[in-house]
Amino acid sequence: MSNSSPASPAALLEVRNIAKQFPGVKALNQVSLTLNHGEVLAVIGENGAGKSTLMKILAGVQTPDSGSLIIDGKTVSISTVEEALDFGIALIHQELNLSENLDIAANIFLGREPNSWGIINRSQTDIESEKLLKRVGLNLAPQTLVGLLTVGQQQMVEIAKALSINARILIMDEPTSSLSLHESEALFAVIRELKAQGVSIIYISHRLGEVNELADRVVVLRDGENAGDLDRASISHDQMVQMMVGRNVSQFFPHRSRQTGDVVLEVKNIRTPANPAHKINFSLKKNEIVGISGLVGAGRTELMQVLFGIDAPREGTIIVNGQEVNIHSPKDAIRAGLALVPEDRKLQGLILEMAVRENMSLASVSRDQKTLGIINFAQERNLTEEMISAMKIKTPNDRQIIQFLSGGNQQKVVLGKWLAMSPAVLLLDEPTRGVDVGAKEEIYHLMVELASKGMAILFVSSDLEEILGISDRVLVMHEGQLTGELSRKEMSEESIMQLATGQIREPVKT
Amino acid sequence: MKKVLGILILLIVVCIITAISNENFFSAYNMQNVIRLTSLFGIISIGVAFVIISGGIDLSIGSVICLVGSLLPFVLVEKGFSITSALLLVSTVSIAIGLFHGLLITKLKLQPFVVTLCGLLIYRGIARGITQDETQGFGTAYAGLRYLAIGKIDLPFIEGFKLPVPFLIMLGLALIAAFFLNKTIFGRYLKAIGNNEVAARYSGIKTDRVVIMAYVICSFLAGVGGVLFALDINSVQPEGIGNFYELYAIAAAVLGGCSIRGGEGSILGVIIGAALMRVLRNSITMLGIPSQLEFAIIGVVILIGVITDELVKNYAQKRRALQQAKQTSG
Amino acid sequence: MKKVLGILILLIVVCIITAISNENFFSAYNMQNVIRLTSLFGIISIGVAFVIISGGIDLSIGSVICLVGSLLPFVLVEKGFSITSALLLVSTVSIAIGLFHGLLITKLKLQPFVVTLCGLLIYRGIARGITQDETQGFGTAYAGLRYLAIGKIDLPFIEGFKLPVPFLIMLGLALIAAFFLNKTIFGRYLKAIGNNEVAARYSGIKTDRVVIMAYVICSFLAGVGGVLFALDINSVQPEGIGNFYELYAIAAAVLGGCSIRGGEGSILGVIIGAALMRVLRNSITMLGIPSQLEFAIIGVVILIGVITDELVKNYAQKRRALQQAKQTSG
Amino acid sequence: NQGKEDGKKTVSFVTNGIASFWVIAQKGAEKAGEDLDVNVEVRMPPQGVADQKRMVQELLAQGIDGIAISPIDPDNQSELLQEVADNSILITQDSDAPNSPRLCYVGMDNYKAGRMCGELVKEALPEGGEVMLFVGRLGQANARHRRQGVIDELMDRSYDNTRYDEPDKVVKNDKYTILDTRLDDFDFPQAKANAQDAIAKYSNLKCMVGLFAYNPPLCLEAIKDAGKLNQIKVVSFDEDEISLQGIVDGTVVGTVVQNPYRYGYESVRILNALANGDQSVIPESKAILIPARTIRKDNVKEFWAELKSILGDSNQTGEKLPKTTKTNSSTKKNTEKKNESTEKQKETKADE
Ligand SMILES: Nc1ncnc2c1ncn2[C@@H]1O[C@H](COP(=O)(O)OP(=O)(O)OP(=O)(O)O)[C@@H](O)[C@H]1O
Ligand SMILES: Nc1ncnc2c1ncn2[C@@H]1O[C@H](COP(=O)(O)OP(=O)(O)OP(=O)(O)O)[C@@H](O)[C@H]1O
Ligand SMILES: O[C@@H]1[C@@H](O)[C@H](O)OC[C@H]1O
Ligand SMILES: [Mg+2]
Ligand SMILES: [Mg+2]
Repeated sequence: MSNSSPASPAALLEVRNIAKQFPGVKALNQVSLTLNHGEVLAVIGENGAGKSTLMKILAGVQTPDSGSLIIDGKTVSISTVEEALDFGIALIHQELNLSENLDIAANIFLGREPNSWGIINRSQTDIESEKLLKRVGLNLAPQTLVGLLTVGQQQMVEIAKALSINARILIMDEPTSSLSLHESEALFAVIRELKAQGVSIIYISHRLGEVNELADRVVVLRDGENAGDLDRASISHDQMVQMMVGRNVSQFFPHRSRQTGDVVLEVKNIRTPANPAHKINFSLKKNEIVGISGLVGAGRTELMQVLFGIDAPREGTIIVNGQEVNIHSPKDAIRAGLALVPEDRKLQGLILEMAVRENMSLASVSRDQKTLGIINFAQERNLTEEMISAMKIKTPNDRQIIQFLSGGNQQKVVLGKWLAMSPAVLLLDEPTRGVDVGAKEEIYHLMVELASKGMAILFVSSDLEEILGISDRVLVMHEGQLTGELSRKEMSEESIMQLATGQIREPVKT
Repeated sequence: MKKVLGILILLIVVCIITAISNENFFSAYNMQNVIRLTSLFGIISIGVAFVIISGGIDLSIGSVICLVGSLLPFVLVEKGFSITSALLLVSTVSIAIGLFHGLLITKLKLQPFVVTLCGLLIYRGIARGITQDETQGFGTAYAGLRYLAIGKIDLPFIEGFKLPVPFLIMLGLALIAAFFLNKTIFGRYLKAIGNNEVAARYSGIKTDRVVIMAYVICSFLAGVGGVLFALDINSVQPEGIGNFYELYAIAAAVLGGCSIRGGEGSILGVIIGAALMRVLRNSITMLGIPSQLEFAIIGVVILIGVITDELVKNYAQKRRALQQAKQTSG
Repeated sequence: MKKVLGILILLIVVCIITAISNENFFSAYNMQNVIRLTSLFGIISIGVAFVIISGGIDLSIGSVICLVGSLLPFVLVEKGFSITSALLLVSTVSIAIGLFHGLLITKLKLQPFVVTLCGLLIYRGIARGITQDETQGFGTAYAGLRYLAIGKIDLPFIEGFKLPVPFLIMLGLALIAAFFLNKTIFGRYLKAIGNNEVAARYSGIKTDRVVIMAYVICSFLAGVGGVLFALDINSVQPEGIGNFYELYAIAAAVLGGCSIRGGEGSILGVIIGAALMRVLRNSITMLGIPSQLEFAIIGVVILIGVITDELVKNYAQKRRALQQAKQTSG
Repeated sequence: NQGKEDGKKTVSFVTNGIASFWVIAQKGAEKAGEDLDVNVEVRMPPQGVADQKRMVQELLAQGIDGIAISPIDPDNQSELLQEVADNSILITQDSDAPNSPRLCYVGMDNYKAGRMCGELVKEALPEGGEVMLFVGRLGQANARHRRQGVIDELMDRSYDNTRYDEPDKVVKNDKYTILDTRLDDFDFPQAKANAQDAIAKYSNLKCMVGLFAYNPPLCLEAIKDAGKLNQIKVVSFDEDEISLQGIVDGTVVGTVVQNPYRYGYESVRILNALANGDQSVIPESKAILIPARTIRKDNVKEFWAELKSILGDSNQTGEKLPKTTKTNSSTKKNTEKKNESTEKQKETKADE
């Protein structure tokens, strides 16, 4: 059972035997943890382990079914966000939660506007926002509309907002999932500064490297239950994985060199609408896994979207298997043999209200149709069952509504949808974002397997570990420009960061 | 099926209550009338269901009914068109309207609400302009054509009761619609788009085409409705006919389980929804309730319907999730 | 301001065209009439703007106008209420309606479209039931009260032209509304909720309260509109009054820059939108265009308005994005 | 129906819409029901023809013993009327359907009433001038006939109720100019706005004619508002209180009134008799004409008092009421299709 830490006198917050039942899911079962003054406590666990749910309970967004919260030795109840704020608890949610129609200052102070009789004191919010933005290293005016910011910048606004609360307990739920190394570093600096000021931080991440770097202590959750704690001294990658998954994950990055084949994809002088100043050139071969690295907003997603026909290129040609193709829509891209697993799974990848089967067949259903657009239901069922067993997708059956699956399994369905089309080129945009270690490992193995069977894989990732782990070659982008290309031998954290920060380098002939 | 159950029960309850207090309710004559009107409203509701499932809305169908319903007798009687060319003309007009809506909504990214609100104003205006507000009708001619709306067919076994022809038309259209919605790629795409248009586009679906198609179907069925309404009443007042019918059709679709958020809906449910609306109005007369209160009662019943539906849905979801949890953990 | 510019230009263009073809357009008398009606429609459009900004919709306001507009003369004349208690009663009724909508939408999570559609049916039904469909009026009495709707105030410098009292009422309400929307926490919350309700909730905003408040404001202003319409025309037919006014109000709000998606809108824009709708109807008479075509023309103008708006917005967005790109890279 | 069991007949009175006009008719119908011990169901279709058809069919489904209807579009509603005749007893009221199998018509001739209205305009503007017409809908047969009557009278045309002047054309002769007919779809604020717009547009406007009951009061409001009470005359239709007050005050020239109370009363009386097998109630002409009357300043007080007594307490006035009009003479006049306005005027006065 749970090994709740003994109540220490230094404890700022104690969570005791919290349980939370969602319709159908026991999200939290008797979970306990302790948070001391001025410490960084990492909470880790696989997708669906209950991390976010626990944090939402602390922040007053959700109420627990049972259990107690103790702050400064006193049992308290937190049932609204306001009450949580009163106790000095602030949460940066896993998903972005900003009003895009309001400016940065309005978002930072949303819900806590300095006011007299309900009239907002605008100048005060502007002045304070400016200070906060400087602190997180965001060089923008407080009057800028949030809708105009990149995802990374928006995430930094969220962090500024959390800072503005002057919280005693600051909870960050996967804050770096949309940040690149550069921004992440800025965030880490802020965290250390806060810690020095005595603020306690709960930090959630699937990037175990970060955890290793930051955490004073680690609490591990598995299937909604405590799976153990680690103190500073015993934190190690393997130990964390072992506790999270309940087994050893061997050969985490399964890179194997493969014989590469002919050129499948050639991109010539492409200019994307978001970054029309730069022309992009590169090529991709059969059996090859190529990573694209870069800082947030470097234009990687934009490039993928142009390749896949979501956005129209300003100019340039795309050549697949030696033939120039005209790509004006995803349909054209698919016809040319391309497939894209998009960056935002929920928004772009899945029809959340539909079943696994229907999601799985969404791309192939028109190819497999009987006459006159009638769906071939037998074929659809077969396909789905094949994919479920081949990719070890955890689902009760293929009629399950996909939103009830865990993130990793959802991602596998999106992958399966495209594998059903047997594409020549597989484009993956942040394929493991928000995916837990276990599922990550399976996705890596799958990528390697597909590559060895002849597929060409181009994948964007902000996780340097995985870029280094499985790519045969890496392309690096900076502000819409392809700044360089590194072979397996040349790639290292330093060499990638150099290019990612804009130091151009001659492409290496392979 | 489960979703349809609630509304079906409501329909049956209303029928029984009415029948108890007035035996004439189940008379062949009254049933024929109720069925005929249910069929007409059912047809336009099916159309609007397609648009609602796609995640849109169509406020213009009452005006499309008006335009088509006025044009048909106008070109037949006043302009001497042949029946074929008249029908061809009104079909073209209604399809063109749907196309127009679809293009504005997909290509120019205008809001469906706004586009079809303008449509609501425009098409009736055009009809009134063309006809100079004169009531249009077929007089005593065109009996053959009018059979489509007022004809009745003897049933072999049931004494006295004859099946109104519009019911057969509605049945045919409903079967086709249900087939399209559930068995074809188009239907699958439509639901996918209604739930998440972006994800549908990222899956290679030409979402614009599908959405346009939904609006075309909707306007076309409104046109069919317009033709049948005109043939049925034989007297089309351009400034009056079809007013608020869009709202009745939407209400029928919503009662029948279509979510205004898109992605969900069943044709059977929509038909039952339309039937409920018609039976209610009939019942109010049959029960001797003053006609002033008619709409108040209909409104209250719809509201009760959606509230119970919401409550039941919540409950069902909780139960389903519980079962699922057992399955996954087991 | 920029958003309002397009519609303002359109308004001016329509005015100029009409004035050129008919000099009487700018006569004091005609302007007074146009201003009075703009004020009445402006008031109800402000209300609906609040709901639209919150991300909702209110289809019931025409029926609220009907209910309040029928009740006021009914209780005054038939039931002998005092003016104070009559006004108190109708205010309570309209506020209660808004509360009812808000509660169903926030607590039961029903769709605003559906809830207010039912409201549309119900309130008119109630009005008709209470009045037994008899036309209600104040006869020749209540001149003081009626001054609110038909009174005019001399302006010191402008010869001949008198300012209609409803304009002052509208102006007062618009200033308050604009103040609330732009300077207060409530307005800020309303916009935040309209854009992203979850984010607002996670920021500790009691979103339900704000949304309920929006519906209360909307119904209350519809009630104010109902009172003024009744006082203005002095003859309220429950079956007819206010039909489709919800659509005119929504159209005015949309023309004035409110996005049906929520989160956006300006009170000034809404007033200009309402003015455009009224001027258009006035112009149609002034230009001698037949009544029949009235709505067609209004529909076409709204459509052109939103299409140009969309095109201009797209263009502006592209430019802005480009500039932004330059800024960040620079 | 409960009525059936105790041998009581049930008859229905179906209108063409909802208006205070019809509320008066309803009172008459209900009074007759009381007097004659027959159940009366009054039905007012709010939404035109389709609604009317539905209501009639529902009545038939209930096994109604007789229906008195104001057909909205008689030419095209022949089937519905046939259906009623086949399954029940059919009479028409307010608006006739001469080619239908109706047994009898209770009401007046709207075209003729229109011409009477036109005469009032002539009285108001002996020198001629610009005239505007206002009405709710032109789709309704009675509105069209009324309008045409006014126009034909002013244009001194022959008596022909099949004529139709397109509404978007100015009709004029050397004396009178009928500028326009504005429609409001029963939207009262718009009806008032229409009147105001007309005043604003035509500075030489001399006379406004309101053809539906609510139009004249709203015209009057607009004129008062514009301060043009002396310049623009109002000619009215029907007996709205404000119109009557206007006649008393001299702001309204006069009004052409029908007698909706009697439409109601007579309809029920005839239906009841027919349902009980008494055919004698039907005159040879198959029409019980309750002719329109012209109300001017000289007879308005008397008329108003009469109206009030009807509406106020129908029990007492029930006896007084049937100032039975001998309809035969006027029917003949009617069939002669002659335009003898002065004669008709005398005739209506004789009715009083
Ligand atoms: N609002 C909700 N309704 C129903 N189920 C929910 C809800 N929120 C979370 N769950 C379920 O509760 C479980 C725990 O989810 P939670 O989001 O806390 O996991 P997590 O550890 O944060 O995972 P991740 O690493 O993917 O963010 C999951 O099975 C999830 O599907
Ligand atoms: N549709 C678009 N319209 C305008 N600008 C865009 C669009 N999409 C992206 N951009 C901008 O283009 C730049 C590149 O963004 P992109 O999302 O491609 O970067 P990325 O490298 O994938 O980073 P991330 O980690 O945020 O996904 C950013 O400045 C972004 O704001
Ligand atoms: O037919 C009626 C007509 O006679 C009266 O003048 O106004 C109302 C109409 O419904
Ligand atoms: Mg989480
Ligand atoms: Mg990206």
